[in-house]
Amino acid sequence: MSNQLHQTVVETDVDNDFEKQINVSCLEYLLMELGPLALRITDKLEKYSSSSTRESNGSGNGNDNKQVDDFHYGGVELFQNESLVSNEINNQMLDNFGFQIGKILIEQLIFLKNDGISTKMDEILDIMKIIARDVWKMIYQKQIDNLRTNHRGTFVLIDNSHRLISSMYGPDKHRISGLYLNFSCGVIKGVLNQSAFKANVEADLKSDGSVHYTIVVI
Amino acid sequence: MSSKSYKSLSDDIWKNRVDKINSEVFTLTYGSIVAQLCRDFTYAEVNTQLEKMGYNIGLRLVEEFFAKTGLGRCTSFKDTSEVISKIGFKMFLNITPTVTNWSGDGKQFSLILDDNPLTDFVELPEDNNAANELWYSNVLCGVLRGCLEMVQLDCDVYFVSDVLRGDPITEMRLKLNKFLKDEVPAGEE
Amino acid sequence: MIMIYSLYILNRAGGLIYQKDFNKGLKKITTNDYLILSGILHGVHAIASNISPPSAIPSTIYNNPSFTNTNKSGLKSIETDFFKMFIFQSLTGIKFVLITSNNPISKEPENINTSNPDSFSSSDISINRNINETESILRKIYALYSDYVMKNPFYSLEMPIRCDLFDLKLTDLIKSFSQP
Amino acid sequence: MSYYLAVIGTMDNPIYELEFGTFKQQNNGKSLLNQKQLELIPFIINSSLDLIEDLQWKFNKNYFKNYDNFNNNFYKLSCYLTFGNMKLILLHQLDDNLKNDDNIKQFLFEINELYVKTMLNPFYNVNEKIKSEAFDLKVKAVARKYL
Repeated sequence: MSNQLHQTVVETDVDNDFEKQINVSCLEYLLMELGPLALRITDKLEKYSSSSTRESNGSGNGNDNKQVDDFHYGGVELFQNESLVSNEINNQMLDNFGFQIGKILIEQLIFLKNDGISTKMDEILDIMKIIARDVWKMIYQKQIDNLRTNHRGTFVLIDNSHRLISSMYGPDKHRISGLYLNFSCGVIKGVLNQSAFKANVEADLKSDGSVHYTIVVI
Repeated sequence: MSSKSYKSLSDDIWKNRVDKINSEVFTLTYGSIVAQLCRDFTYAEVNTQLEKMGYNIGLRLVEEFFAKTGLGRCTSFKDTSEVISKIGFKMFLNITPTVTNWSGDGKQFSLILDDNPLTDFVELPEDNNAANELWYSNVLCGVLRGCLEMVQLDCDVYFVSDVLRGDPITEMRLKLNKFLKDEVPAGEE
Repeated sequence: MIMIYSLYILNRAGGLIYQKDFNKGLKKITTNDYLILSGILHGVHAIASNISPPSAIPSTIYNNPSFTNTNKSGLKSIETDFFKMFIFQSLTGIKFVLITSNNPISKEPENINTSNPDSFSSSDISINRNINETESILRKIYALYSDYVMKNPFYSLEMPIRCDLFDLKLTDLIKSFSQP
Repeated sequence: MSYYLAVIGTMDNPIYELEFGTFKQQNNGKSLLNQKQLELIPFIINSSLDLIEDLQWKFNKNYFKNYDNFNNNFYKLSCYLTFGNMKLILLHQLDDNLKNDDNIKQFLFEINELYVKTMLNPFYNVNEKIKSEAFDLKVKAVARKYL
């Protein structure tokens, strides 16, 4: 679709509508802990279910006794656990965290932006602009760098530097960063869902470190 | 340092050295974490998970705290209490809890949180267990425990009451178990 | 104008978790030698603090916000005819070792303070304006460490640091100090 | 003067309902709706939802004043659509003495604000019934201001 791509320049527009302020670090630490947290939850849930199935078939895997939360402090040995990281439950969970947040954020943003005069927003491009500009700014303190569309229901949001992921290094980068990208995809889905659009959202980490979110409206 | 100069130091840090954001996304993110945990686990387990998450944050956040404040080791646990409330809470959450209820031996005190950005808009689920068992803001306990451990203070940190549960005040208790003198990095004194 | 050659970061046990050369000048040694050097520095630092006479350690320096180096009685610097080595230690026990040329410092302290967004300006607090340039660089490196290593979700505490963003910011920082 | 507020979810499910009276002219906010009316109103509101749906597509607006009536035009229905397509419906009387239109719009707008704040509660799920007493009090406080 490259020839038909139309580029939309994302304008700068910073609204400071909310009142209470905190240190941005608080949010950064929280977002960062989402990964390990999801892994710990998944591990716990798996243990619950595996302990019940084990009783039924009478055989146990020795590794199951190893408590995932007894890790060395810092908590990221969890990321080395491949089967845990690729477990669908985490990804679902992070997607869901994002979804919940996206749903509420958009409602808030619209509310604060329009003084309640008109909340109708039928153009999906408007929603995309809000995601690229306002939603991203609220969560990641930066805007999406580039928004493209073929005007037929496909949008590509390009983030040149995802704070959590761009600091990563090494061969595991792709595997692990998926956790955090699921969160971002969830946010986009949440916003769209609340705006009455259903869409498939996929994130792709490019070799130059940029993240491409491809959104296909159903 | 006197409590007054802690205040002016923290005001200065908050004004000049902290990137500020509106608290909503933070509050929302934390809320969806707690809500998710409550769906999957008992409230006791939720408390544990929140504390654990906070602990991991604390281990890291402590470096930012020292890098940005330039503070050295506290001279006493009393001093520590002032630093936590007037500088720590202030520079991260922009609140200054009151330090009070010192125990006779000077090893325990309480922090009273008049304002708590984590709980804005939150109402606990109607079932009675939540109001009796869930410590919604338990992440804060973990953060403090993690930070203090990194400066060789072995502490217990826990909530005593929470306005979310219908209590009149929100009170955190800090109890110093041991100052791990042997683990203090060499060269400090 | 001093030249910054190299930075080592040592974890609390004295293990080398980061080593980077910024400017040519120092000879390379083997990885193993870097590890040995770190271990020795860590050891000498500790021993130095053990043999310090207790009465000589200044206590007023505590809580001086312009002075985050909690390395008081340990090995602080090594000087040869060809380089200077400074050891900075955070309260959490992380050591930052900076190796520079040993030319005299030419920058005015005032300049450092105004160009430094991280400097303290509160009037209530007496500020030690006499921070030397190295101390100021090390303080900023510590800030970068807290921002870009500690906030990397994939970094395990005490383990070797491999963070693109940290490398990048560090290089920028060193460059800004190297420019005349 | 009596009012009846209903918040209708995205699946036409009522998630909140409250009857109250005016607070103007030393009134105490008690509604004068009788039992029979109270039983009828939910049905009236429900059957008006199709109307809103039609209007919504026709006019691309989010506020519809007096879009339907009840008791031979004695009661009117006005509706405010939130961004997430929740319907905030107010049953009210016409009153020439009041700047009724503006006030009703303002009232519904502030109810929307309350609703957005409710959404911020992590334990609240969209389309779930709002049961909190605090919400009742807040609605009444808004009513006191405008109705």
